[in-house]
Amino acid sequence: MSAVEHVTCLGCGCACDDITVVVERGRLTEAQRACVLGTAWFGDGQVPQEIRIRGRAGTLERAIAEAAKVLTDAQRPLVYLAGDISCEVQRDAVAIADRLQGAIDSLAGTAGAGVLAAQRRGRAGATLGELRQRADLVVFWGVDPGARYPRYSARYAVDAVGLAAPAGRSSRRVIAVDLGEARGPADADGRVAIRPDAEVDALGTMRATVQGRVAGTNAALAPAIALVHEMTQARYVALVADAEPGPIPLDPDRAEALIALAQALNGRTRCALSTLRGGGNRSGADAVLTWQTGFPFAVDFGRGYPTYRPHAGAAERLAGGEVDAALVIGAPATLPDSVARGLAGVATVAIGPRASAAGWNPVVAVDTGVAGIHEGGTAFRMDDVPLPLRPALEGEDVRSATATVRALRERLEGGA
Amino acid sequence: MTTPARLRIAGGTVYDPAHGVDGVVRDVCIEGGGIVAELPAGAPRLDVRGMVVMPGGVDIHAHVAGSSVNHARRLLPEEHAADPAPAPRLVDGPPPRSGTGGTVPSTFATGYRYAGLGYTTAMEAAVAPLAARHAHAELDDTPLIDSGFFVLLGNDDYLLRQIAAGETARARDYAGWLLGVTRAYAIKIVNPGGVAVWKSGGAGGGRNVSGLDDAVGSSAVTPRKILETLAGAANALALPHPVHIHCNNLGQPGNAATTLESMRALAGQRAHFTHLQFHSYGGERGKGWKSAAKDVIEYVNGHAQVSVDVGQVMFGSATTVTADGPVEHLLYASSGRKWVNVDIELETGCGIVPYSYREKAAVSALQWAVGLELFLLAQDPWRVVLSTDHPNGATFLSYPELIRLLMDRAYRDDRLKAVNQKLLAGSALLDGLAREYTLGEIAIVTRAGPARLLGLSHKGHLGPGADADVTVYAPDADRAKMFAAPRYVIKGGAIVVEEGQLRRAPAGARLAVRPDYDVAVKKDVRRFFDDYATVAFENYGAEP
Amino acid sequence: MKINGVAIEDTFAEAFTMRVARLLITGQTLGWAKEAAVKLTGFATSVIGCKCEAGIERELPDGETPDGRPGVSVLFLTMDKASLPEQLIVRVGQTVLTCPTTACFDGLPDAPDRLPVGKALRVFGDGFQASKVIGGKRYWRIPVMEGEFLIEETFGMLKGVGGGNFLILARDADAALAAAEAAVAAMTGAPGVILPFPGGVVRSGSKVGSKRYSNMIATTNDAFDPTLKAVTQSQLPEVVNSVLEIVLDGTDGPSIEAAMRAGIRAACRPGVLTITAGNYGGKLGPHHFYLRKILG
Amino acid sequence: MSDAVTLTLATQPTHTLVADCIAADRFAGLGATAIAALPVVHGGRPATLGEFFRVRGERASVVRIEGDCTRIDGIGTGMVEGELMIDGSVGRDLGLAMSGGRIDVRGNAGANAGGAPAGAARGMTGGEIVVRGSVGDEAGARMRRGLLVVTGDGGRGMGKGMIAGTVVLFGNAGPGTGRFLKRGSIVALGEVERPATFRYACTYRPPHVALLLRYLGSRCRLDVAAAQVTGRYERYSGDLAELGKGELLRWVGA
Repeated sequence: MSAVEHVTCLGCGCACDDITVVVERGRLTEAQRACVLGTAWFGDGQVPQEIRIRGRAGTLERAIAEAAKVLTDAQRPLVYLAGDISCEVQRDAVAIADRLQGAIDSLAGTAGAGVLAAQRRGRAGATLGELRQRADLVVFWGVDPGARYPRYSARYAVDAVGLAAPAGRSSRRVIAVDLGEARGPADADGRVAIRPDAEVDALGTMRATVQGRVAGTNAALAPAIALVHEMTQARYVALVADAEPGPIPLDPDRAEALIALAQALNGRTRCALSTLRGGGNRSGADAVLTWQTGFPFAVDFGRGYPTYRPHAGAAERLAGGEVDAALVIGAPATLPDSVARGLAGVATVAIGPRASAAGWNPVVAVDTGVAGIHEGGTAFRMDDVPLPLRPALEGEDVRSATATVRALRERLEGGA
Repeated sequence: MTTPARLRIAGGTVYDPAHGVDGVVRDVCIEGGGIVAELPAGAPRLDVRGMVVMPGGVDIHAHVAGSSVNHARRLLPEEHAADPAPAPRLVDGPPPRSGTGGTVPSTFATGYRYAGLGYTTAMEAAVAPLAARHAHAELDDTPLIDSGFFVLLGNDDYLLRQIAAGETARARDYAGWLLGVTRAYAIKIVNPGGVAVWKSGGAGGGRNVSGLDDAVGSSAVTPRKILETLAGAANALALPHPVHIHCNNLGQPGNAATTLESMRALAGQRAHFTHLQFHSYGGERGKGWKSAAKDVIEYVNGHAQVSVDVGQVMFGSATTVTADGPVEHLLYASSGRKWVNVDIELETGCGIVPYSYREKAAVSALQWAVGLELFLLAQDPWRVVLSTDHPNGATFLSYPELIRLLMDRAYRDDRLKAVNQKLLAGSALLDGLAREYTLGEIAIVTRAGPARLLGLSHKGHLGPGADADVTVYAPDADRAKMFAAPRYVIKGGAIVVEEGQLRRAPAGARLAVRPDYDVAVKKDVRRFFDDYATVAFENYGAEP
Repeated sequence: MKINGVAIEDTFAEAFTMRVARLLITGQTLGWAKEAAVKLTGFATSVIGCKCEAGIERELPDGETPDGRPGVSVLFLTMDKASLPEQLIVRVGQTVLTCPTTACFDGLPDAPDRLPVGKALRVFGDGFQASKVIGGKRYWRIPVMEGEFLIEETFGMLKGVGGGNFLILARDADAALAAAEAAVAAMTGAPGVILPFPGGVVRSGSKVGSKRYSNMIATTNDAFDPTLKAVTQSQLPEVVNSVLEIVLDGTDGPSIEAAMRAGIRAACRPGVLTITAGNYGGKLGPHHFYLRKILG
Repeated sequence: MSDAVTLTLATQPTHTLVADCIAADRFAGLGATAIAALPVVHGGRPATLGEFFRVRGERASVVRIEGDCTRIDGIGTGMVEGELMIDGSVGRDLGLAMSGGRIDVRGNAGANAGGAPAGAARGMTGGEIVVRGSVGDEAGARMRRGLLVVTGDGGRGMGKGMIAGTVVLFGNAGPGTGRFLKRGSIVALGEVERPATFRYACTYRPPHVALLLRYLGSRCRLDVAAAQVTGRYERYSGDLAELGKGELLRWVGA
């Protein structure tokens, strides 16, 4: 039995790095301090080790050769960065898309509306630890982090002791904004109900109020106005919203309205908008694509250089028949439905954890380990803080995604 | 041609100020990536007769990699779309990569474009320790330049606590530990104390500091104490580059007084004051700006331990990106442009606002003039480095144009006529500064000087033992043209630019320090981490 | 030369180059448009005392105005370039901006010289004004208590002609007035021309300077004053007992000529003895309108 | 030199065709061969305009396009002057960031007509776009100056974040119309649902609307009712979360 401490969990965007992983006889038996999502994400560390070429078992060498052929034969290849891969793998993947003059998109595109809004307005934000240090008022805007980001409150925004919050939870006031079904945390100190269809109007009215203008005279907006008065009285407001899509489609203006409100509040007090992002190192994909291409998602190398087509991400391209081969790197299980559905109709190469179990039929599937469990590297927390990965099962005869993707890259670069 | 292991760069007119060589026709010999005194007669030759030979350029202060730079990139898709950078055609080595430009180019494009200007070393000037790992990853993807970064200190809560407690030695050891664990090159201070105040929240006056003796939380902590502590630490740790200071009150009218006070506070110690142009204004808050360049540069001229880089403003698009969060909030409020603010836990801040400097705008014209005044009134070029604080004052691509302004008085006077004169009263530039930089002086302010100030003994000169980083220019009366397109650039012995074309893009080396310090400090820092940090002590920094 | 027995003197009217602008003022009714125009062009008979000369050129049917409402066209003249915008800004601001329902458009869109009239008046909006570009022209919307005042940002300026004239020498005052009224009626609505004096007629014809008062720019034209026939060097025949003058300003010479032709013809009525014209020997003004040539 | 350049769609693209090379002023200096050689991107692959269009005429800044261009994006991108007449429907990004000239579409237009590239502060900064049909989402978004006229319905977020300029919509507006608008006018002749941050000011007869609609009737030969020209409009000021200097003018009858 052995234990690895300070392990980073990619089960959600919180990327908690205080997990102690216990390994017994090559199996992961415990992930201490991990939440439900984290426990599920670590599992027992057992991953399949298959290589399948057109449905049959094959060697890695043949798989790489076949993958290279599928991709170079394609007219319109797509590279897709799924979850559970390190930034190092993502960097090689972008190089492959550049080489193929193909399109590339990633899981980070699921929060594309927020990215686009931030590209119009910027953002008023903070790393999670700064919320912990400073926030005296935390407003959960239609989200209870307990469900999708279980340790967010405990580690970052609410419970933890901070420099300006010496008593942790009791140093802060927590407000839950309920937007219909999308409710804030149950144990909030105050609740504000806003009709979901009036959400963006409420955000606008709040911002107008911050700027000293009277906007919505609608009585339904009164609670929102009262809330913003409270926000302007705080020393440091954390405004927390979920950037990932939920069951109800979000108003496309919501992200922009949230950003603009957070920015405006900084004229009167301090405010940081914390947008919750999912796990699997999707923030890393956003960061890597940005530094290598200048664009965070939905990039197209078709012209011989990166162009940005945020309205034509992987799902739209697949649905529009604009992809004839795809390279999916990462765990197929993390794919959004819209992408997974589209992949069924094109020749794909899947490299990543449980690639052989992909719900569609890849031409080539190479199983690899999971970043952070079987191999190291870097991953980004939802707030763009980079963290090292500490694989508890490294070297346990699990194929490395890093080496596999590098081999494919070298093959493509050498062969063209 | 492929790059031979040995090469004689033959017959050029050499400018190697570190060795007192000022325009002498001689050969430069390269072997195995370094400069050597001589080569056998039969060694391969590169005939550069009639051309100007200098060491590779060294950028002492630019924002090219890391989390704030990447926030800026993400913010500017419109610039990237407008400035595509197709992959260059390379002859060997790593395969070429495409990218995008604009004021904040993608990483590969950054490396290619620096080399295309004859620069072979660049320092990223502000990295939050928390994001050091990110900065290294980006620098790994930035070919052709040897690079390192300055790590941000001076608003970090651990340090402020040590200052409050009078623990100067522990503060020094902490700095030593942090430099090592983040694999940084030097200590950077941005708006000492001001960012911490900005982050502490609340309304009213508590949004920044305005003077060297303002209290930062505790009255024992002031910008002055922060400067003294960190300047002392850098010197005590024997760092190759002294503390690198972005003063309080950046961009404010009347800030020259603060700048001079900061310099005096550190009198007798080595210290580097960066983007001095942004800190050399007279006038008064609310009553307008004027130039105070003369006063500031006069002090620099008289104090040999002070070094500066200018942070010249050039007309056109820029992106302001800095750890100085409160300044960016002001700029956002006044410009109405998009704005990024990121408070970085326990350490520092980050603010970004895209900006344009316009000839017809009075403040832009003043900033342009102040920068030129600093250059032209500086008496010791070894301590006044050429920079634009890329991409804050302008992008590094404007260096050739800046060089022309320094070397060509007629051109400069002509440009001066076209700018808004409203705030230029009292500017020495308006009185007609006759000085024209020589090629030798340009070689100092773009290479030899910054290399010396950085303590990079193997950079910025062409003597034996130096890295074989050499730039060859075809002379042109239009100095902007000459410096924009070197004929040859040799990086670590590899010919990376041939006949003006980028041909190779080897990876650059990382420049980092690992100072000695009393490791006992780690225990205390760990305790602080356990109490407050969201990243485990063990996961902090950038060590593999 | 005689028309209807009226002698046409062989002389010429001498006129000056002035700067001219044309304003189209519309309103909910023609009445309101005219009301604004009358106030705008009030006290604008002569540059000697009014700094400008102005008048209503003609009424515009609905189809001819930019906004499709009834309106009038106004010509506005000054001696120099600088005073035209000055006069327009102060007068439009006080008379058109203030008048219910009106809007104000430029009537010389092709003139390259542009006067920033709306641009200057916009600040009455105290920051609430807004501009709008329609069909390549910029308009300012100035909020007023009634609603909005719409005015074009700039107005064209051309070189025009000021001081075209003719004199009606009649047997008695009644005949002179009747002839003048007939002349004005014939000239009203002539394109490119206005008659700046009251009812289009001026009785106080003037000469340059004074014989007695050094500070006077112009004094009575004693050579044509019937009551002074005995004490000055009169130019009036014995039978003439009253003289009236018609003064014309316009956008160009041909417009003035056409209007003079119509006016003089109409003035040649019983009781009128001679039509003549005022000049300064041809040395002061570049425009010379020879009566016989016009009528010939 | 011809009076006009005519592009006839000969090969219907099988994927989205990004043809941001089509701008009237760009053709003024090009011969027919050069026009045909202009780069386009077909489903992510570089191609040329001539692979899809037959080109007649050359060196003219009056351009006619014949055929159904629903799958063609980016027509009129960055246009500075000239006239572009499209005899059918077009895809997204029509007149993207154009600064002058006229675009007249006898059909529908996709999303972001007259809009801005991602991240850019400004959409169209001048010129006129007339769509004689409906438009997709965010038409006229971040417009800085100019005129966008739509005779059919507007999509979601029409005129979103406008900085100035004018949008005239004859049909019905989608949700979020005018949100984040700083200055400028949205003239809605059909139904419109206004954001709560637009506040009612008054009902009046705006003189500039009369002028504008008359202009559209005469210059663009649009069917404008007299009751619309001289009619009454409700004025809503907004977006009050932004500068609040803009307006939404809703026609309420004669």
